[in-house]
Amino acid sequence: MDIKKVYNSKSVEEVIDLLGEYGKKAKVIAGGTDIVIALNKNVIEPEILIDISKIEELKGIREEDEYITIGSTTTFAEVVESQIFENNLYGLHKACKMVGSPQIRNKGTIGGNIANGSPAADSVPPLMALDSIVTLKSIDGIREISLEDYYLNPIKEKELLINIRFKRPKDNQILTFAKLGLRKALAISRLTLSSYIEFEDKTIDSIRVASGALAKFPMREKEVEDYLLGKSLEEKTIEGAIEVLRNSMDERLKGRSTLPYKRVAISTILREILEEALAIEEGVKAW
Amino acid sequence: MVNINFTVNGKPYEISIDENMRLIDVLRDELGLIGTKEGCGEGECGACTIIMDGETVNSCLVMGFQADGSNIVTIEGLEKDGQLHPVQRAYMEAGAVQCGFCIPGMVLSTKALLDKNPSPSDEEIREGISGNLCRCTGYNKMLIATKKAIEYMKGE
Amino acid sequence: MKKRGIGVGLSFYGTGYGNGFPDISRAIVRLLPGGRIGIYCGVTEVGQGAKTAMIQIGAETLGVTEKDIDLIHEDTSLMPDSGTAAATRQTYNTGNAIKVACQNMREKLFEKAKVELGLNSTAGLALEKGEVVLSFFPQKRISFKRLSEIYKDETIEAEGEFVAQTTTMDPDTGQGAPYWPYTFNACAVEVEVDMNTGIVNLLRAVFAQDAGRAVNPHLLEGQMDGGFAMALGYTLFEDLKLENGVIKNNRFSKYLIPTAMDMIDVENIIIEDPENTAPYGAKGIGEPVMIPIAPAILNAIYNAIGIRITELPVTPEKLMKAIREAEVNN
Amino acid sequence: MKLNIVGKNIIRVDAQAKVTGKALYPQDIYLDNMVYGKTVRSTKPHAYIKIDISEAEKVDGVLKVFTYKDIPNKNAHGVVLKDHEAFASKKVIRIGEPIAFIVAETQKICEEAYKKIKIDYEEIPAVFDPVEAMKEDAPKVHGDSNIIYHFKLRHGDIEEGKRKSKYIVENIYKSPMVEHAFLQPEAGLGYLEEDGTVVVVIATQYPHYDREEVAINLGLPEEKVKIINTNVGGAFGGREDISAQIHLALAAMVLKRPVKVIFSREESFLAHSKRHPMIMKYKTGADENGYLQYMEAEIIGDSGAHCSWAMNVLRKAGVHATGPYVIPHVKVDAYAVYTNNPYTGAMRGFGATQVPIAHEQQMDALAEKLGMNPIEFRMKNIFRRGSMTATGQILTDSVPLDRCLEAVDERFKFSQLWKEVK
Repeated sequence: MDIKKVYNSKSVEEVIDLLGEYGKKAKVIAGGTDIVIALNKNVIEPEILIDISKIEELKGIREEDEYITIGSTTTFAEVVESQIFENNLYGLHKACKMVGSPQIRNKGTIGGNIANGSPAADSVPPLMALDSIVTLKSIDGIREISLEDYYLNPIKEKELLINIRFKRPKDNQILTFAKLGLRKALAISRLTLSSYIEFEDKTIDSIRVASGALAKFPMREKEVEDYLLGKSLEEKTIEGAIEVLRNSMDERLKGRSTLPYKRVAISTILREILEEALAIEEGVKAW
Repeated sequence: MVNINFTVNGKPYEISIDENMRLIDVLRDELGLIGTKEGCGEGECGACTIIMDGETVNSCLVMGFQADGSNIVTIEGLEKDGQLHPVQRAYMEAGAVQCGFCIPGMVLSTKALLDKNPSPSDEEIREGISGNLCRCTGYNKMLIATKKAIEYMKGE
Repeated sequence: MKKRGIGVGLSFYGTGYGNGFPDISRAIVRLLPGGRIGIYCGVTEVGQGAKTAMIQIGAETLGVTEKDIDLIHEDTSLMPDSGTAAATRQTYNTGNAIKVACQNMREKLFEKAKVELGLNSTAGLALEKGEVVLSFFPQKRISFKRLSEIYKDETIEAEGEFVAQTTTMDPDTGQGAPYWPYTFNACAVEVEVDMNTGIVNLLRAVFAQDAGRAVNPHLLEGQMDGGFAMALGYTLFEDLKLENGVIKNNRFSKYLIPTAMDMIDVENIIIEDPENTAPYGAKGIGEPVMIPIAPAILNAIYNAIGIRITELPVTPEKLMKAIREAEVNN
Repeated sequence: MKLNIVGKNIIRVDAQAKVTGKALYPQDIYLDNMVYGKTVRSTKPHAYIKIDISEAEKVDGVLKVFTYKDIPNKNAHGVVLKDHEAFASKKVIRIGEPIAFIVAETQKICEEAYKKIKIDYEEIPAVFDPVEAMKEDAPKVHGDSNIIYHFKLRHGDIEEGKRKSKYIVENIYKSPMVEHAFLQPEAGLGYLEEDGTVVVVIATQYPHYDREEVAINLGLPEEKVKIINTNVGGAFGGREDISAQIHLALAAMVLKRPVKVIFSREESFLAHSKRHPMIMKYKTGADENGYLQYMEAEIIGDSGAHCSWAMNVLRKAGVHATGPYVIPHVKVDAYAVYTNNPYTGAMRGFGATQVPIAHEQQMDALAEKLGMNPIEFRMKNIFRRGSMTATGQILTDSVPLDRCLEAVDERFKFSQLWKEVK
């Protein structure tokens, strides 16, 4: 670590000015749960460190018009404690609840989970299934990008991740999440799936499925979506969806040592998200 | 060097620290609060757990300068008027202490849990201390200690 | 689909260095100012509770409470060598040395008391709550504190040594008495195996440990829980991955040990059967408490799914591979 | 016997210091005028080395970089065989082996100097598989054979045992290399007392052993070396071998200033021993009445690059290979083998934690062949008072294994559940 200057920033403007001035010499820190490890092991060696965790406008969860907006420094714990993420948005609550440990959830942020670009970021698949939009800001202006496309065009050195927003779902639109970890707590995900389903009775009227740890980045599982769209959610459909996802994984993860296990284990979590969605649709409380 | 103002165990501090210090380094090397332990340096073991603005955090994952303006409780801040905190007392009495290296962090996680949830289920207790690794005790005496602490806190 | 099974595991464990190697523990007991008792002994507290257990043995022998004893065990220039805190040998070996030292100390105290109380003999003297008392005429008594004041210019101390008895084994046949004493235990568990993810969940465990005599039941149960948790990690997670001599998982985010959520309640049963050569019958249990757990889990997995896993740890990958292979073979 | 203190749940005497955060571990101790150390370790498993410390020593704030050349007396330690060098001199034999010890005014300067240490590695063939290592043409880690120790147990007559066995089960079992993962990473301090006594403050399992090794390596009489054992943050066998003791004593003696070292978790993984991985080939036979008749086992333990407790561990594995059962005919061969892997040594159970993976599964496999409940089968064969072990030892005293098993059966309702499932 060889940091020359640090800033406890109080405003977005100050941060983007600093980022504009120092570029790649500067790094932004919020929860610190990933970046301090990288700093301490000299994986990254910035000269300037800018704390954004005290900037009011980056904090918190807001409901405005038809959107729900999550400030980038909102912690996992804040999502877990928010009543917004009950009922049909339970999937995001569940994902955040399964992050690391209480200490990590108290500090780690949604923005950090996205900006770090980890393939196993727990909160990303549900946000992606919600078709979220990421807002980034720099001295050159504002950039909005869908989370799905974000990984192809991620945060640039002068940019600050401001927030992420998605359309508030209707009662028949349900978000679910499932994770397979290596142990019961402090577990990095080895497989995650999230689905957003609009039901018409048991029929899937629209659907988005996103996965984590199945590729270089979290991604949409379009083949599964195409298969499930318009079908009635029953055992046969679930079996079919599992096959579709397995075929897609076989292509993608060909030759990987992890494939034989993941292609088997995926059935459990795909089944879990679909069955849970149906249960919530039918009024069973999942929380 | 950077100046920070913060409160630790009820006492205000205004100190000048190296920009490269993590909060754990500030607490141990600058303030001499050696009850906060470093076991892994990556937020996995929880030995460096402190309570920062009411929430447990791994002090190895917070930069020192970020603590500016915060209110911190370390293990040294739990005793009140020479009396052990009920969680400390319960840990002793239940036999939940062995090598002791995880204990400051574990006690603080337990306290923070009970502050938020005064009557947790077994599962919630396990979850509450799931960010604190212990290699000696198998955790079960910590569950017993936590239940004992709940009783003591009810009596207070 | 999830399948359940039950399994049992047993073990025996020979304590001490063994194989005829001189296994010696030493202790010195000294009367300190104020009548306190100092025990000087190179017994290491690694978390297992040796410090407390040793003080309990000393206090028992000298008729005082644990609060009257100072154990000096940190500085090599102040304490005799009591061997390593390993081989499950401290309770038995060093416990014996402390007991012997305290018994010798008792004789020393009796001699001094005889003089101070004007008695003709030490016969009938006993130790009681920090005093030397003539048991059949208790008005004749003198406290350790008083003795320490009278003899403040003289060191009243006694030594104790214990040498464990084992024999060297024959190099060609292995015949001999390599360890003494042995400790025994048994464990039964119930597991649930997820046939789709390969995840093994422990549902229930009953664990009985022979201790000879439990010096401190809480400490003993703590060892049993801790041994169980370590064995749980050994059975299901822990594997140092090597590639050409490089450890690939050299930190806690990669080398996983059980968290509180991975551990379950264990019904611990302490079996007491005092061992004649042991201090108050107490045998060591530090290592054995982890031994029967892994085999119990492995046998329970077999009982659940009909497949014998011969290689630890039983990771989900390994289990799924075994399940697939069994399906192919059938 | 009426007991007053033994048998009571008195509160641990060290508990209060630990719950209040006052208990000191070596990393918690700060001394005036203290400097810091950092160990330079091998990054190759098997190589001849040339060390150049000149650039590192020029870094402002570096007091000295110690290497094998600075060891005053014997550059060798080890709990059984003296096959560890305090600093590798000509050849490194594992990754993580200490090569140098940098001492500087601050930890940061140590890191700077660390980058300037030049080690020229001339790699030579290495061996990582203990079975390969046993072959004559394998690369040798020390001397001319990698087999450190062969424990032989011969009891009764194996052929007769086989003849009497109606049921025989056979399998190969493997156990992994395991890390102790105690919570407190190694740390320590060295300093000099006024009379020249070298003091090492460390968390160790055996302070008197540490004293002996420091005295031998430094060429001092034992009374001029003092080990202060602080609170120990877990050990489980991982603090039996020397870690930083010799380096700290040497630096304190030469520099005459207190020196402190703290290992990171990653360094801790590199520094101490591990549990021996074992390959266990087992054959076990029982007669038609369910009595064990014979057992044959071959056990190979990977000792890595140093012996540490290898002999004792493989001996213990061999003695405990039968499990707690009376078996009249037994043959065991246990081997400890050097490789260029991380070294293995003591860890909770010490060889006796590995063999039950085998013998207990063998027991269940035999019980199944016999159509017996695993507890019923065990009850026929377990050690009881007066039983003879495979080493010919008579268990004369406390042998309450039957009580352990009965207690478990009763509480768990094992036999009852077993019957219900059948």
